[in-house]
Parts: sequence; structure tokens; C-alpha cells
Amino acid sequence: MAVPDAPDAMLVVEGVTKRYQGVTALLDVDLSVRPSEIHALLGGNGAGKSTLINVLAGVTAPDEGTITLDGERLEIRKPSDALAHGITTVHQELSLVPALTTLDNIFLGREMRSGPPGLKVKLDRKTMTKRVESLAAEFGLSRIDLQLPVGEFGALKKRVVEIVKALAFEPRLLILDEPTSGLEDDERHRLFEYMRALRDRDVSLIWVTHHLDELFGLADTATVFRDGQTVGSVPVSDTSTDDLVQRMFGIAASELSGTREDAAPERVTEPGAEVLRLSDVSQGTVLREVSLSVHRGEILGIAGLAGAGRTELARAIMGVDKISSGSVHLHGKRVQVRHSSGMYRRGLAMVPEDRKHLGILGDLSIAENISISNLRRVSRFGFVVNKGSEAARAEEYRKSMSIRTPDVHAKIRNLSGGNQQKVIVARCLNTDPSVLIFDEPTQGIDVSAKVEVHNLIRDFVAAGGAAIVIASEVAELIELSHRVLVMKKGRLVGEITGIPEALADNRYDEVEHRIVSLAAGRSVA
Amino acid sequence: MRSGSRLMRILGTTGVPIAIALVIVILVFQVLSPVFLRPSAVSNYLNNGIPILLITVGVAFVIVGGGIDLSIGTVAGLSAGMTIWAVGAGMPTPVGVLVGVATGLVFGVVNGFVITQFGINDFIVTLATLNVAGGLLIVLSENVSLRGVNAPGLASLTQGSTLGIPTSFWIAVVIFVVMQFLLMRTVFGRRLFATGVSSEAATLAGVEVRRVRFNTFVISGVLAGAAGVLLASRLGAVQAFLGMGYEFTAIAGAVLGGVSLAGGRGSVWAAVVGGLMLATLQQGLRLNGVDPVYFSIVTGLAIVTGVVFDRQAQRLVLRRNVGGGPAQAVGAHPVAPEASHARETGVKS
Amino acid sequence: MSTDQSKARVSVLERAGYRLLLDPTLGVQAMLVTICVVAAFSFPVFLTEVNLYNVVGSSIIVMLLALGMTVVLIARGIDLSVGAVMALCAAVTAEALLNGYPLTLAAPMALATGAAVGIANGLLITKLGLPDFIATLAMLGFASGILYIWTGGVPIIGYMVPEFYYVGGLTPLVGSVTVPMLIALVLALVLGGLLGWSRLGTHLFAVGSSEHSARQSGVAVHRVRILAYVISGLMAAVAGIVIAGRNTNVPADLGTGYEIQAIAAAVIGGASLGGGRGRILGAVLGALTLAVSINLINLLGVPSSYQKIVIGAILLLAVVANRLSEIVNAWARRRRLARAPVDHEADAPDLGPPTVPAESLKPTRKALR
Amino acid sequence: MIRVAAGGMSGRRRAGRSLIGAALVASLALTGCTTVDQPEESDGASGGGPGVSDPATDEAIRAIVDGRTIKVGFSPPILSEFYTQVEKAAFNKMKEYEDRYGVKWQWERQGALNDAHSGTETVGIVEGYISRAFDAVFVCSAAPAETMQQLYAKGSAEGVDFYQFNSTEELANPSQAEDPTGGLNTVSNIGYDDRWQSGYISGQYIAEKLEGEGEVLQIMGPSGSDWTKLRQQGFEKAISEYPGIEIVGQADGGYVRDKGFTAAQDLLTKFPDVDAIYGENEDMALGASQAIDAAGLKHWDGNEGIITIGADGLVSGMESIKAGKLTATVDVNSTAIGEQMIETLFAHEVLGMTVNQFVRVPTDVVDKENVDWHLASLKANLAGPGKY
Repeated sequence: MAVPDAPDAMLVVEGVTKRYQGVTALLDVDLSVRPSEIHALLGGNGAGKSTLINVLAGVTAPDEGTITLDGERLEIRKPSDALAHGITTVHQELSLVPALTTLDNIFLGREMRSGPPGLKVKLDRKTMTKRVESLAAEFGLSRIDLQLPVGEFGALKKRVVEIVKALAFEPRLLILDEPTSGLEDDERHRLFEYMRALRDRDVSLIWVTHHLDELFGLADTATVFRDGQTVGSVPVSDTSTDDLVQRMFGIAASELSGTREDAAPERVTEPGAEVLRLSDVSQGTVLREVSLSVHRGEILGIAGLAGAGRTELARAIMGVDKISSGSVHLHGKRVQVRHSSGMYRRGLAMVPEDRKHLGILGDLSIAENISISNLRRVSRFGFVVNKGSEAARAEEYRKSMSIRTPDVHAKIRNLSGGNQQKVIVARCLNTDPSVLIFDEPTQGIDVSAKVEVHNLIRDFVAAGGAAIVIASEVAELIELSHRVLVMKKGRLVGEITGIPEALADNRYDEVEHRIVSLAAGRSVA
Repeated sequence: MRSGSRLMRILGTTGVPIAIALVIVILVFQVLSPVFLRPSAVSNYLNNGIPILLITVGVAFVIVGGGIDLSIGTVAGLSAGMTIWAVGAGMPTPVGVLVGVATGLVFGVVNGFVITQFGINDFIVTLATLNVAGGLLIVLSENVSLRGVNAPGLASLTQGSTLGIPTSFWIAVVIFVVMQFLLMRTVFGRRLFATGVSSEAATLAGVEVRRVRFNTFVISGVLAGAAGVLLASRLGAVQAFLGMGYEFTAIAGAVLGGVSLAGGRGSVWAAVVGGLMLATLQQGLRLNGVDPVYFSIVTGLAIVTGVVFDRQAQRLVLRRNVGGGPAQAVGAHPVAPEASHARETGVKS
Repeated sequence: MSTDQSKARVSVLERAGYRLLLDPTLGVQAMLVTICVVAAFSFPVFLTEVNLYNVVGSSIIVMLLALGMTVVLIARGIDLSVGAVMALCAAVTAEALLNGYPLTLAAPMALATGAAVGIANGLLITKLGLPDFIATLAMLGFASGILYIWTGGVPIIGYMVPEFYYVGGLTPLVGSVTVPMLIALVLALVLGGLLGWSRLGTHLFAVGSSEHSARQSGVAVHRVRILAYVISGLMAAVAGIVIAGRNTNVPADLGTGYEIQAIAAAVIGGASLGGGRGRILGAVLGALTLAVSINLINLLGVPSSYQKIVIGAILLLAVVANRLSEIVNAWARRRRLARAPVDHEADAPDLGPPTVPAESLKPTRKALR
Repeated sequence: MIRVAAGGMSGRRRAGRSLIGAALVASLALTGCTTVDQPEESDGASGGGPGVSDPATDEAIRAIVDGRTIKVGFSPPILSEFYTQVEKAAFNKMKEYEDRYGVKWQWERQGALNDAHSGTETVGIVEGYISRAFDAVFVCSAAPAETMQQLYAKGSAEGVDFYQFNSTEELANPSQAEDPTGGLNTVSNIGYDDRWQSGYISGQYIAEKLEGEGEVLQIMGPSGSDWTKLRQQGFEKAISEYPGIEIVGQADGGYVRDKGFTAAQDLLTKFPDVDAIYGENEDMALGASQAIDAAGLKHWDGNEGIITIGADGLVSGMESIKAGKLTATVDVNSTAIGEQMIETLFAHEVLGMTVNQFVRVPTDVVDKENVDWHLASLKANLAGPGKY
């Protein structure tokens, strides 16, 4: 389909091309956004969405092409140029400054100043507060929050600050790059409301999302990208998820997820022996008396709002953070380990959240990233790394997990998010774990990669492993888990068992409702 | 294309651009002053340069792990003093050598312990131990004589020659080879790189980051101790201010060779090449009769051009190389120059 | 409302207590007070007006440099060139005075020199991408090399004009108050205001804390970093002018070692080498801590051979104190949050029921399952 | 950091120029350490055979020289006013010899820059001179004597002659009386009369002015430095001879003025009633005199006030003495050292004479009485014609 010719377009991007050191990230891309519309940008990882957004936001300059806003040709060389034209961007990666207060963050680069005329040098925090106070309050940020350094906030609250920051300046064009990642359903919906309200106020929005389900009823137009090129634009009302998936990946949606339908029955199995048990584990104020157990062949989901202590639980199990009381038993034996390396040796492994910063070792190669957690396996005499066998192992994983790279010696940084995540999973599998912990395993990766990662988790468990999955998306947890534990404020507040059976009985909504209610702390209806 | 890209990859290896520059500089100096490559001059040059090269290699380990060690200079001085003291007190040479190396080891352990266990910034801790080691040498030199020691065994470490080349050269080569092996081929080295790239991510991948960092300070301390022993051997006597200021030369040499202050990038041989470059410049200027007041300017210029040159070479290679394979995920920008710069500010907390 | 009531319940005393406990310079304050108390008990002479003024007077040079260093450290840089630049600027001042220029012309010349070096540092770091440590180390070499070649190692002397004795603090202005003290006070206030109340200040913290975020927010990162070095260069120039007056001669090695003292003072004062943290008050207190320590060493008659060891120990103590104060800060913050009426648990704001019809979410979920 | 020591730049007269000067040198020459053989008739060019400006002698020497170029290396421990002054005096003497005898000079200065206190850089510099086969090298270094002597032995074997100047060889060879050349591999050692006497003389001066009664402060150089050690020994020895005089306070002034200033200030708060301050070098003494001003105390006026004394003989020190602030300084005679270096070199290198192992130039205390003369001759030397 062709890009709809939109003479009334507000923003027109024509023929934009961007090459990074020989790699073509965008090739002759067109985009046209009408006034007051929510325009979704879709595409797999590496399709070029982020690059286009970076171009519009002034983070990178295009090699060729033009950008026109309201008929005026724009030269966007740096972020401040974009801001000056009313183009505001909420990047997928938070762009907040930890050392600054919420207020200073919101007004960073656009500070209001007071003082005698011609000498307006003093920051006018009073006016700034006044201006943003009510907006902030709507998103649950108190006055005190405005004065606290952002570094003290959790991920969710940071995301909220980021959104308030974007909304505070009445943008003409608001670009949202995966704005809901890490948000709970409630906040997600609050944001959607705002997006609608902005549209009603004649603001156009460009919205990048991997969650096709979010589009319907919200977005007006969707433009699909593939391999750095525009596939086409389509009114959202005229399309379906399957249609979009096909455009994004050039294959039918059923091919992506079909095979798993057959696997579903095997999920309903008797749990095997207990592998991991936690008894009354506490850690400061973030974990309180958590007791749980995980069995062979089981996927245990952990649900909870951000800040409920899910990641902290994973870190405590892995020995990254020291627990203050309680005990951890592995295969029935108590383990006391002060460091994650000990846990890896004993058969635990973890795929951390925030892949880019906590998962990958960006400057190391794919092979090196795979072997790092179990160097013993590829070393001679216990300390000399055998590069040959290291590469051979990596090669095996590359094939078996279809990690898309021609060379396992390439730096992992250069892979797409989904492939990076597969490498991290390979790293964990390489330690022959009996328990594998996944913390937000599919955050920021595209639909097809997500399916692949889910399959990896299921395969691992099917082969006799045990998995703990932490995910903010309740839907993802329900899809994967046999059993879900819900956390709130560092405690376990509930357990939902028999999920596969419930799904087989079409009781999805009931399960979802229970999880959400427990996590939010409301009484179960 | 194939051979071209291989050439490019070699050029892009850390330290290679500087090594090429080093060869050019040596040739230029040889043309300017024919004595430059005369055996006696080369032997002097090696003997003078090797102690600092050892320190450079030691600090390179710390830097690759994302840290910094400022105490190395005065620790080397103190180790030299302890060696002379031990030998002067009648202990056999091997014991003297051990005493010197052990002194460095003690400082490495103290540095590593305080930094990793208390989580205190390494710049400040090692600045403090710099003062402590320097002070101890002064106290030592006031209380015992660190001169007039007749120790042929100790002296033979640097003044003797094996196969016509100074013994200290062989000692250094062995140490460098072992260290290069340790860094590039062993489990420890791999963990060290992981730590330097991202200590958080390395922790989560099961690397005992604290222990790795602790070990880097121990290595740095031990090599400073070894450097002290060679200094003692060459000088035959120790003066109270020995080693002061060596730390900056060593760090500059390592960085010039391509060891990144942000951590996670570098190699022993690159550090050695960078250190040799500084030593060569100094020796070359000296043999051409340039007043040392110009040295600091020339050295400053060399560092600036060297680091810029290295960066440009890397960038060029990246650009040329990337065209080669579809390995690069489209849109995943391999090097966001701004982002990588952000880490490169030199010292991390 | 209950909020207001509980707010009122937090007594004034308690609030003052929190204020102290939350102060990031708590560590250095505690340390300084401890040293002063020890000194006062050991030597009654310590608390005499004369001695206190002497200590303050002797801390000024390091203090001025530490002020600039703090700004650079906040922006996540480091400036090793300040000592050499100070010496260079002192020489510029002295030479200008020697050539008959009035102080009103000599001082701006020195300031221009400092600013120029700052710009050069900034450009090397931002445009050529050199690590700060290396760029400023090279600049240290440049500046001191130029000074050696220029003076041939012979100190510049004979430039003292009567008003310059005021500038150097050799002639007090009123009572024991000297011009350098006033200069340091004014500049500390100016820089304090700059960091706390100006756009540049916010941007400095932003660049130091997260350069990437700052850039995305439209902060001109390069300009901010260059300005940080310009401020540091200017402070080095001011220090140069003052030390030229205090020293009454300018030898080529005048600035040796000052960079380390400045960094030490700034770090003792709580600035972080990791960027994004640092306080002007901290730098002032840090410089005073160093000066008081030296004063104490001199009064105690510590043999000079032990001085270095003592200085090293003080540095270590100071960083440990800072670390402890961080822990106390964090504890106090948690406690205050626990007691404060505001909804601090608002990591997850309660937003009420979702408003988007759930039906719209259904189809896809199934398609993907 | 070091403005080391030694001394005084003073230039003292442009000796060499007149018979009067020569006579003065001869008469001042101390007996203990014999100055180079010093023909009575010479014009002060003690080492060099050249006598009075006698055309025939000059012509004969000119024949020996035969237009030869002498390659000389000069390695001071640091580039400072004092060593610049030594060098300048040497230049003047070199110019004179060039004019008279047609000898040509190739002079190369390489001073250690970064480690004035440790001297390891000097080792490399001297090795460079050996590699390039210089005829003669003048060295003053903080490096341990043993290190340097080994190096000299090695260099001598390759035909390079070494001369130490302003060095602390008495530490290496404390028994010069019995074994003059013990442990020394130099052709000659040129310095001012007995290093620690700059400390000893200062102590004596203070004691005499105070008539054997009083309290004294001592501002020292960095501990660990040989010069510091010697001066302290000398000073304490002198003071120990006067039981009525007590050293009440000591502090480190690092050989630099601002540290000396602060140290003196601190000590003066604790001991405001002292009678004298000894700064081991002139910069620190000047810092101390600033501290006296700042504390509102009184400078020595011949009868009362605080005596400040340093050592070196720098222009700034002498001007301070003229202004009535610094009381005195020990001028260790940098210009005479520079001249003697060249004379000794010429005598040995060109004329083949055996020169004295120790050449000692006279030392003098400069105070208000004689400062005019010292300052004038110093300035005259600075304006001399030599330049290489």
C-alpha cells in the first residue's frame, strides 16, 4: 500500500535515509502525520522506527531527506532544535537525570527564569512548580516528589516523570517511543487517556509500540516499517492484528505463534521434585518474609507492581544482594552464598532486567558473552580460556537458538534486542542450570523475538528445568506460567495456581482479574 | 576486499596505530641522531624505561577493570627502598627481591581491600596510599642507610646482560608475556574485561566483581614492587623521593597505548607500546640535546595526538569493516559517539 | 486534614535534626569539627583569632581551586591542569605589573589566560573526545612547560605594587580580614548561586549525572562541559593572581601539586568523581580541613617526615567519613519518609480503575497466544 | 618543588676580571679544603694555567687549543634561579676563554624537570651524554651518590670526564681528610665551602646577633633531601654550641615560599616571642619574613626584633635585605662556582693539568652591611656577555 497522500498533513517526512558506518538504518523513508491524530509506528526490532524517531528528535541527523512541519522545512540538528519546534519525544530509554529533582528534570533545557529585565538569571522554581503542579498531581506526583531527586525513584515513577515532562510543554507533536514499557496496566490506561486528550487539543502523536493490542480504539493511523523502509500506512480501523503482523514480518501471524498451540497440553503436567525453596527470606525493608518453592518442570510467575520487590527477590535469590534473614534451599540443601558466582555454580542462573545495561556486556563478543557465566566449561586447567571450544559452543547455541549473526566473534552490542536476549539466555543455559530466573525477559523486543524467547523458556522447562519469570505484563505471565505468585511491598500476597487448566477452561479474565487485584492490593471480588 | 579488511582489522587492534607511530618515531630519531640505536644507548634506554613500563602494565590491569591506581609510583619507590634495606642488612639477594615485591603486594592488598570492601572511590584511596608510601620511604631513608650497598647479585638484575641484552629486558619480557597471557587468555582476564565493560552486568552474570577488582590492585601493587626491585638494582641506592610522579607517566603511557580509562578496553602489549612511546620520545629528545623543559610540552602533544590518532584509526576501521557483513543489526548503531564519550570521562566513582 | 496535622507534629527541632542529617556535607563537617576540637584541646593557641585567621588565609588558594574543581567534578570531569594554570596566570599578572600595567589591566589579562586554557581543555575534551584526565594532564605539561621556557626557571620578582599587597592578603583590609578571604567568599557565593539557582548550574548537574539524558533534553552538552572548564580556568586565574600577591615572587614550579590538593579538598567536601554530585560549601570546608590539618601538624611539631603519612591518613578518614555520612543521609531520608505525612509509597500511584474499555485489548492477546 | 639549595647565587664579583678579585679569592680560600692550585700571579683563573694577559702565554695556549671545540653537558637538578646564575657565570668565563684562546664550546643544558628530589631522571640524562661521547659533563643531582658514581665510572671508561658541582659529596665521602678521592669517580667536585656550613654559618650568625640567648624557629626543606639533612645538621651543630639558645619549633616549608610562609605563620602563633627564624633556603626565609609582617611583629633592626636568615643569595633575597625585612642570607657564591667549573675544566681538558679533587669557593653572610656590594656584583654577572 502506498503512503496515503495527505495534503493536510502536519508533519511530512520525505525520502529520509540514514546510514550508520555502512549500515543502512533508514532508506528513503516517508511518513506523513495529520493534525490531531495518533499515528502508530510499527515494525520489528531493527525496522528503523527508533532511528526515525531519533532523526525527528534531533538525536541523529539524517544523511538525506526532508522534514516539513506545517509546510515549513525544518533543519533539526540537535535535540533543542526539535524542542524549539514543539516536537517533544519520550524516548524508550529514560532520559532523566538522576541527580536532579523531578522539577528540574521536567524543566531541563527549558527552565523558567526570573530577575530584573535583561538579567533573568535566577531559576524561578516557584513559577515552574505552579505551572506543572496540577499535571503532576494527576499522575500521582506530589509536591514533595517534585523536590526529590529522580534517582531515588523506581522505574515506574521515573516513567511517569518522563511523561509529565513531555506533557508539560504543550507539544505540537509528541513522540512516544514504547511509552508503556514498564508501566502497569492502570498507568498505561491513564496514559492512553492523556493521549486521547492531547489529540483532542490538536496535538499530533507519533506512537511506537510493540503491543499491537494497544492500538485498537486508540491509534488513528498505523505506519509499518520493515528493514529500514516504509512498508505502508493504513487507517487502524481498516486493519487487524494479523494483517499488521504480516506487514511487519512479511509472513503470516499464524506462522509466528502457531506451533505453540500444540505444546499447550504438555504444560499441564504434574510438577516434579522441589528444586528451590525460600523460607522467610527478608532483606531490609524491600523483602519481607518471602517463602516459596519451585519445582522441576514448572514455570513460576511473579507478578506485582513496580517496586513490589520482584527484582529484589530475584537478586536476593541469586546472591547479588545479601539477605538479612531467612534461608535458601537448593535441592533440599541450605545454601549460603555471598555472591552470584556461587549461585551460578550451584545451578541457578538469571536473565536480568534492563538488558542493555544489566544484561549484555556490550564490548565483548557474542561468544564471550555466552561463556562468561561458566568459563570453567571452556577453559583448560581451570584457568586458561580455550577460545576454540568457546567459539564452538557459541556456534552451537547460535544454531540451536537461531541467533541471527554471521559471526559469534561480533560484538554483542551490534545485535538487535531480541538476539541479544537470546544470547543472554544461551549464557544461562550454558551453566546447565536447574533453575532459571527471567526478569522481564521480553521487554523492548519485538513480537517475533518475544515468541522465540517464550519458546526457549518453555523448552527449558520441558527438558526438566524450573523457571521463575518476572514480568510486568500480566498477559505474558498468564501465557507462560503454571503458577503465579503476587508480590506487594516486599511480601507475597497471593498465589494463583492451575493457570494452564484455567486457560483451557477459558477463564483468562478471571485469572487476570485476580492477579491485578492482588497486586494493587484491592480486595478480591 | 578480503585482505583489505584484514589489514583494517589489524590496524584497528588496540595499540597497533601507536606501534606504527612508534616505529616511525624511532626511525626519525635514528636519522636525527645516529647514536640512538647504538647498543649502549638502547641498553640504557631499556634499563631506564623498564621500571616504568612494569608500573604501566600494572596500572593497565586496574584501568581495564574500570579503576585507577595513583599509588604505584611511590609504592615502587618504597619497594626499592625496602629492597636496598634488606640487602644492606645482609639478606641474600632473592630475599631482598622478595621483600621489595612483598612491599608492593601489601600496598596492593590494602588498596584493594579498602576500595572493594568499603566501596570508597579508588582515586582518593590510592591518592592517600600514595602519600603513605611516599612518607614511609622518607621515614625509612632517615632511619636506615639506603645507600652504599654492595650487592652484586642485585645489581646483576639490571647491569648484567644475557645474550648481549640487559638481563632486566628478559625479566620484563617474561613478565609482559605472562601478564598478556593472564589478561587475554585466562578466566581472570575475561572476568576483568567483563567487569570493566559493566560491573553491574558482570555481577549479574556471575562474576565476582569485587574479587576481580581486588586482584587488579594486587597485580598493580606487585608489579610496582617488581619495578621497585629493578629500580633498586639499577640505582644501587635509593633516595627518599624515588618514584614520585611515576604514576602520571604510567597512566599516560597506558592511555596512549589505547587502554581506555572508561574500562573494558586495552591490552598489556598496548600499554607497553604506549609506555615505550613516551620513553622513546624522552630518550630521543635527550639524545638530540633538547632541554627537558620542552619535554612536558612534547609529551603533552604526543599524548593528545596519539589518543586522537588512535580514535580516528578505530573509527575508520569500524566504518570500513562494518560494510563487510550483515552482522550489524540495522538500526542498532554500533557506536553512538556521544554515548561512548560519556563513559570516557576518565575516572569513575 | 490529617496531613496538615501530622506536618505540625514534626517539631522544629526534629526538622532541624533532619536538615543536619540529610546534609550531604555532614561527613566533612563532622571531620572538621572533630579536628578543630582536638586542636583546641591540645593547643589553646589554636582558637585564638590570629591563628584562625591564619588558617583561613592559608586555605584560600586551595579553596579557590577547589571551587573550580567542584564545578568540573559535578560535570563529571577532572581538571589536573589547575596548578600549572594557576602558576601561568600568576606569571602573567606578575609580568604585566612588572611592565607597568596597572592591576586593573593585569588581572583581566590573567583571567583571560585562565579562560583561554579552560576553553582549550574543553575543546580537547568535547571536540577531540580526549578523556578529561588525559587532556588536562597534557595541559598541565603545556602550561608548566611554557612557564619554564618563558622564565628560564628564574622566578619573576620585583612586581609588587602597594595595592597588590592587599590582593595577596599580606596587608589585611579591615582587622584581620583580607582581600583574598573576601574574594573567596564572594566567589563561593556566586558559584553556589550558579549551581543552585541558575540554568547553567542545573545543566552542569545534568551533564555530570547523565550526559545522554541531558543531551536528549536539549542541553547543549558540549557547551556546558566547556563552560565547566572555563570556570575552573578562571578560578585558577584568580588563585594565580592571589598567590602572586601572597608569594611576592613567581617561580616556574609555583603550582606543583596544587591540582591534587584541589581535588582532595573537593572530594573531602563530598564531590564525587563519578559526576553529578558536589557542593560549594563542601569545597570550602574541604579546603579548610586540609588547612587546619597542616596547621595542626605545624603546631604539633610533627616531624616533617611523617607529614605525608598524616595527610594520607586524613584523606582516608575523610572519604570514610563521607561514606558514613551517605549512610546516615540515606537512613535519615528513609526515616523522614516514614514519618512524613506525604504519600511516599507513591512509587505506584493509585490511579483508580482503568478507563480504556477492556474489550479493545482482547483480540490481539488471543492472536498471540 | 625544589629550589634547591644551594646556593647562593650571589654573584659576587665578576672575579676573573681583576687582580683584586683574584687576590680576594686567594685570600678567602679556606685552608681546610684546598682550592685548586692557584698560582699567585693568575687572575683568579685558578685551575687554568692561563696567567695574566700575557700575549705570549695566550698565543702558546691558543696553539694547544688549536681551534678545538669542547662538548660540555650541564645537568642541574632543576631549572632555577640559582642554577641559571651558575650557568650564566660559566658562560661569561667561556666567552672570555673563547676570545683569548680560540676555544670553541658546545654547551648543552639538560636539567631534570619532574623529579628534582629523586634524581632518577639525571641518570638517563647522563647516560645520554655518555652515548653521545661528550668531552665533559657537569652534574648536580639529588640522585644517590652511589648511583651517580657508578655511572661516572662507566662514563670515564668511555672517555667522558665528570665534574660534580654544588653537590653533597661529603655525605658520600665523609672522610675526605684521610681518603680524599674515596668513592668518587669525578675529575673534580666544585662547590662552596663545606655544605653544611650554610646551616652552620646561619646558626652562628643568629647566635652572635642574639648574644647567645634566645629562642629560634627552623623552617626546613622536605625531609629526605640531602641538602635538608646537611643544613639541618650544620644548623643544629652551631646552635648546640650555645646553651642559651634553643630551637623551639620546626616545620616543613618544602623549599617553597608559600609553604614556608604558612609554616612560619603557624609557628609564630604558637611561639610569638621567638627571636629568630632560620629558613633552610632563601625562599622559605622570605616566606618567614612575610609571616612576621603579617603577624605585625617586628623585624630585626640590629638590636631587637626577629632575625630571619636564609641561604642562597637570590636577587629577591638581597632586595628584601635592603628593604630591612630579611635580616641576612648565606650567599653560597653561585657565580664563583660557575667560573671555577670552566676554569677547572679548561685546565684539565685542554692543558692536561691535574686539578684538585675538591674546589671550594668562599661563602659569605650577606646582611645590611654588605648587601650593596653583593647585589651589584650579582647584577653585573647577570648582565655579562656570555651566551651559549
